[in-house]
Amino acid sequence: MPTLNMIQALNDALKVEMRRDDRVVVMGEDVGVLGGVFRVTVDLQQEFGSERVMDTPLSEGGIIGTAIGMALYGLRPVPEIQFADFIYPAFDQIVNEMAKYRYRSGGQYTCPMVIRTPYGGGIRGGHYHSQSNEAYFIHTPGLKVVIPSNPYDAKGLLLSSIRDDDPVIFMEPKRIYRAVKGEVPEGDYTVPLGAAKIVQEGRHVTLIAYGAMMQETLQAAAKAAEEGLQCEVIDLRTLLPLDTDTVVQSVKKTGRCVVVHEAARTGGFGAEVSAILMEKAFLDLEAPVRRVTGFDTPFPYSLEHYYLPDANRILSAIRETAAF
Amino acid sequence: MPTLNMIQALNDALKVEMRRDDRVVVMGEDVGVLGGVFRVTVDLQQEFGSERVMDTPLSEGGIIGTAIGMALYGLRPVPEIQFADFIYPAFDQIVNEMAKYRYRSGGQYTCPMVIRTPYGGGIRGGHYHSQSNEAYFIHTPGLKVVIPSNPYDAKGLLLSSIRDDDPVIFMEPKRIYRAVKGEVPEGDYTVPLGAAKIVQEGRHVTLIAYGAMMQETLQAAAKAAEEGLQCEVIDLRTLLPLDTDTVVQSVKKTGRCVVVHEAARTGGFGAEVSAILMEKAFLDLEAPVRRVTGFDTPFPYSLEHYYLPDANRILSAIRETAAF
Amino acid sequence: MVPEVAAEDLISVLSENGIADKAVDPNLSNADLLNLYRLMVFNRVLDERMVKLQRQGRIGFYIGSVGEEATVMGSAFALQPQDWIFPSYREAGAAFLRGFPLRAFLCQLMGNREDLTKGRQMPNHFSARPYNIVSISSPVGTQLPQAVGAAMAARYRGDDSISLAYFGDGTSSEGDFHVALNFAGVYKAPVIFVCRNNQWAISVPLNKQTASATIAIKAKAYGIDGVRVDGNDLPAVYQVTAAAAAKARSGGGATLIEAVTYRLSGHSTSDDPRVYRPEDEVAQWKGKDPILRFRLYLEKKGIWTTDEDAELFRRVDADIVTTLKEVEAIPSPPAESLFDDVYAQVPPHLAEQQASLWAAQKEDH
Amino acid sequence: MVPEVAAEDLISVLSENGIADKAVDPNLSNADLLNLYRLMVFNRVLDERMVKLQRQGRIGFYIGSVGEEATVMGSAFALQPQDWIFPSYREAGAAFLRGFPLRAFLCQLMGNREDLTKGRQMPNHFSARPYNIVSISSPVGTQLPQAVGAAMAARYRGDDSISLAYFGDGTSSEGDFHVALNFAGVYKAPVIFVCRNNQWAISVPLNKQTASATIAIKAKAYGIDGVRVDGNDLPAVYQVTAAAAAKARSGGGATLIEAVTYRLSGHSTSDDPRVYRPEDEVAQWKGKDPILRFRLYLEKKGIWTTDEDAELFRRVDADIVTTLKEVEAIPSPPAESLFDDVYAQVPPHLAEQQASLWAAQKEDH
Ligand SMILES: Cc1ncc(C[n+]2csc(CCOP(=O)(O)OP(=O)(O)O)c2C)c(N)n1
Ligand SMILES: Cc1ncc(C[n+]2csc(CCOP(=O)(O)OP(=O)(O)O)c2C)c(N)n1
Ligand SMILES: [Mg+2]
Ligand SMILES: [Mg+2]
Repeated sequence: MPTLNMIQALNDALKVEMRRDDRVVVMGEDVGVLGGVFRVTVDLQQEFGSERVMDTPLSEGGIIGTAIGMALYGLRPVPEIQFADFIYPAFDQIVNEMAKYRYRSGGQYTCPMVIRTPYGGGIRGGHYHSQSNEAYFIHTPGLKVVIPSNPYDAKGLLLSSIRDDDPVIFMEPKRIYRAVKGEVPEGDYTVPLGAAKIVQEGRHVTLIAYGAMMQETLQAAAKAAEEGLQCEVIDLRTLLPLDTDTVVQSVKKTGRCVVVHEAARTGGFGAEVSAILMEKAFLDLEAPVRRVTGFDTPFPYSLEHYYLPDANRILSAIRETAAF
Repeated sequence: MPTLNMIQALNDALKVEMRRDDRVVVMGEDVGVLGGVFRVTVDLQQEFGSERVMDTPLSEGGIIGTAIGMALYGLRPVPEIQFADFIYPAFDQIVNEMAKYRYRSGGQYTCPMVIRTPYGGGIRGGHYHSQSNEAYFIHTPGLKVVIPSNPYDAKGLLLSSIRDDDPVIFMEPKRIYRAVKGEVPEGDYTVPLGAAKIVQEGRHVTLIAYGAMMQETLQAAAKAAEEGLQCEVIDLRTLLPLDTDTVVQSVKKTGRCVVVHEAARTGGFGAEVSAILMEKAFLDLEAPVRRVTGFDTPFPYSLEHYYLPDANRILSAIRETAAF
Repeated sequence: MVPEVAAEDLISVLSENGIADKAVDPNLSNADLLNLYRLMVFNRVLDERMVKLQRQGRIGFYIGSVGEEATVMGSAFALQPQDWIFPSYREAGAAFLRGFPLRAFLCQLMGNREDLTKGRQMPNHFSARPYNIVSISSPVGTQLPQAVGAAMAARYRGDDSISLAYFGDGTSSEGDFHVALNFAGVYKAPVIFVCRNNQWAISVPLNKQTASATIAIKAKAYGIDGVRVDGNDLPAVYQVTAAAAAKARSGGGATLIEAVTYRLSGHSTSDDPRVYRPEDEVAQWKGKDPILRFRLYLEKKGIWTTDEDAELFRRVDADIVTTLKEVEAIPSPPAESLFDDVYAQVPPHLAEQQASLWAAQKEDH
Repeated sequence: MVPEVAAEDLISVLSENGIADKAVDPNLSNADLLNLYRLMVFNRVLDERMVKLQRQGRIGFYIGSVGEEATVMGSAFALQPQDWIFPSYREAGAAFLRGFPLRAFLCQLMGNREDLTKGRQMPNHFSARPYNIVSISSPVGTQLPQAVGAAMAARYRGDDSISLAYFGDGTSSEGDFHVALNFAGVYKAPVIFVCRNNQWAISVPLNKQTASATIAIKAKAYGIDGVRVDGNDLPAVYQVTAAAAAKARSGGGATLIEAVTYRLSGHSTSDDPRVYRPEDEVAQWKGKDPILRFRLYLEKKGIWTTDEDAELFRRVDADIVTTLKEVEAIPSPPAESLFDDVYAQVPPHLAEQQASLWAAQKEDH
């Protein structure tokens, strides 16, 4: 099995699916001739031509608006938004249109499409090349939200997302685009949407994370193990719909939970996880669910290492939770 | 003291502040000659002229984008977005620009402005005239989010918001625009931002709500009282920054809490309240914090009475919480 | 081909009293002409009846197209059934022209159990897949880039199908208008944009909406053709749309059509236009009523009489009233349907919410 | 007044070898000409030095304006100091022209403790209130409606101040471009939009960006003046901007200026343009280098020599290197500053987060 990084795995997924299904088209700023500013779509235009791999004008609203039209008509567009920070000019098309087409038309029209977008910090990108805005999409009924943390899942989840009959926001942790490598099967396979993965079993504290934060979380778990604290680590993979069962079962077992994300704390996805555990595991909780998150500031530049949760901050939370 | 409805109180606030401060300008679709589709800005153009009360082209991005420029320059714009459902074309200007100007410029430039917008259901408006999208703004550092529930607060909070040096999203519960009336002092007074109000004291269950849901919540509290359950009812008034102290103190006293909002459940503001109580009142909680919210569907039309939390659903939650 | 536009040019066929300029009359068949006339009358009577219905509290809201019927019918008639229509909210006429049943329309107004859209949206926001009429949404302009995408998809699929999107003059101010026309230009998409320039966006007149000389001239910013037509002149609207459709079908790309017309009634049942616009302006435009003009044209052709006309109005209204009675008996959608169609399958968290609603209802009853 | 544009017209003063068309030369004083030349050279040398610095890993990122200096300097020079500039990200030159110190610029690149913006944004996203240069953000086009609003505010205040906003050719595709120009037209705002049409938006060439004949022609969609100028010709850019500024100041409204130029280097230090554009295109534009052309003009005027030129390049580079050494010693902003300026006052939840960061740091050390 070849060893690929995330970019290669994603590129591979696009090739596999475009060969299999001629309804799949790719579009976005710089995705064609250049192959994307992160090279995720490299070589696609050569293989599939410029009618299936489209360099678009500089307009996120136009990209998503036209992709919706294509999806309505029966294609399976996979538009790229160059950075998640730049998705907002398309926000209306995403939350009012794409997310609601099936519902509002009584199921007559559907929008099967996947918006791929790199998100997150750690690359010294400042406010506008670092945002983690998944919470906006999680609060939007009709959307699915998927965030892989490694090349294997990246390919398998992207294939599932493209084949899904509902619109998916597929967020790629750019910080580990190249840093994380792993074995990735050639050809076709899928990782199901809506299923979290227990990455590591443990009995003292449940750690819940996704995307680039899996790296920090696993590091923290390793450090905690040195202190005798065995953490159960869950990679959510799909945030919406959430695999509530896996999360709740684990916390019922451990009685303790730390949830980690880069996004700002207030109204972030950690709040939802905490609220769900409140509702579904109250009597099993031996300590309050803790959130380790970005701060409630815009994403900074020089101080991003303070802003971003790291293994130390997660470890502190594990200790406090365990000691509660 | 005159008895006014919410519309009259808001209109009065705008007049008071425009007379006091010539930096205040009002702008939006149909706000001038017509006085707004809900008549909140009625008579303003006659008194203050069309350079201060501007009918704008049909573009939310243009309204907020130009208002930001005015705020940067030193004015205090109060743009109206006709329905909160239509705010998304301005989403980029709101979350990437307005919210971050102070931070990103190191405090050199600021954006003191108030976006007024009617929100919420109960008027048979369907998907696009009923949304409660406060959670998007609450997850956006740099914004303040204010939602009044009665004419007195509406006027006092709007005056505070316009005088505040930070950008405010001021959401008006259109369902009770005319239905709720109350005594409103003439002239100038303010209700402070960041301060919740205990509307009713009680010792069994804390009820937390805001905006139009205060009506349903108070009804539920009255019914609960008939059953011997004394609810403490908190009107948040400002959602961001949240008056955490008042909320936590109350729940520490009652040990039980129900939080109510119209917005969809997943990732809604109720999750944040629940997570905060998890963190700050864990040992005092005698029952899990319950959320009574809109469902995770787009806002419906014919079935909106099922979608919207009502006194009965709140009452059920109170009973379950009390009986836990 | 679509003629080029100067800012002032206004293409027309019929004079205000219904005399056709023979040189440019598209010479539709008598059957087509009568059919189109009946459709316009039907639409007009329906709109007037529905406004009354709303005043009686029998429906919650209504938004019609009084005065703009020629723009809608003339343009929709120039399409083929396989062409996709992306309406704004005043183009029920285009759906009726394609056979969308009155009953289905009324069920949508009621939001009842038979409504194709399952009572999910407010009145007039219908959706009719069998007729290639895409779902309507309230946020203005969102349909424009979508229409471009559908047109591109049809071309990619090799289908002989083009898209047509409707929008209002006010909507030309939205960013979506810009990005749609720009994409259409770059990709030479087989799409037609029909602006119903009815002079007003609720209370805002065109000269406060844009300082451009016309709407049609905005096409120049996108390298596509723009054309300005008398929107109250059905043959003229038909003609320019047919030309735009032929061009789109043969790979010639997009066209922006500005149909100059007037919204004779209030913006919707929520609106009282007397607050913001002068009565004499309205009176002037009443003189240009597209239905009146078309009737005079038919009469001059000798294919229509005043007696037939009176009878038509009477019958149409009677039909509407009858169908109305039928649909008013149909119950609301079932509560459980609230959770359908959010996704292809109901996910666990929604199933749970559905169950909780059941439980609550049982408690209530 | 600002001349009307046909799609093809390109206003120019200097030929490619620096010969001025006497009839239209704005005849700037020798002192101004030399000052502008020095600024352009400074900007060029700075850009080249900073790219090297990035390659050495001493700064994280850089985005410069090589090839576009005449567009930036010529336009900024036509303004008054009280006029507000809304930059995109390639107009550091406009700031230098107004006196923004090199040291402040470098501190921003480093994101250090002395940076006026407190190390909050990535390199080149500076902000300089003392010079009426508004904070830069990455999302393209957002500055355009803001510039319109500031211009309207200045007029409302009765100030003799206008706004100028810069943007790229690619940015003309965003909705914000459309809404900004439309508002400017409707309100006759005293604003100037300067499009640096450098032919590329990262890897996307202009003909894939829009099908319109020119950028300038887009002005017609908004009822404002559009003008197309050789962006590598400083006197020409100055002249059209000065005319637009005079018009704006006297109540004549907005102007869209398309400055035709070329991005001679990569999009930024993250980009390798060889992947997507032909070398000979670049070579051709190198021959039109705005600095070279301006130098030939100065030489022909007899106010500049090749010796002076060599000395200038040498001195400018030495200055940069010296200042660089100074600023590289300045430490990062203090961790606690992370929580400042989110709001005017730090609210309780942020104070709490700040305290938790303290606690964590104490634990660490
Ligand atoms: C994005 C958005 N903003 C605001 C509204 C509220 N609104 C509904 S119709 C309308 C005016 C539309 O005018 P125009 O485009 O000219 O269409 P017309 O109603 O005249 O046919 C407005 C402002 C909306 N529906 N969508
Ligand atoms: C809203 C938004 N989308 C995408 C980007 C990513 N991006 C940065 S610069 C750029 C190209 C800009 O081209 P142009 O407007 O021509 O300006 P130039 O860089 O050529 O000066 C893109 C796509 C962005 N910064 N903002
Ligand atoms: Mg209109
Ligand atoms: Mg460019």
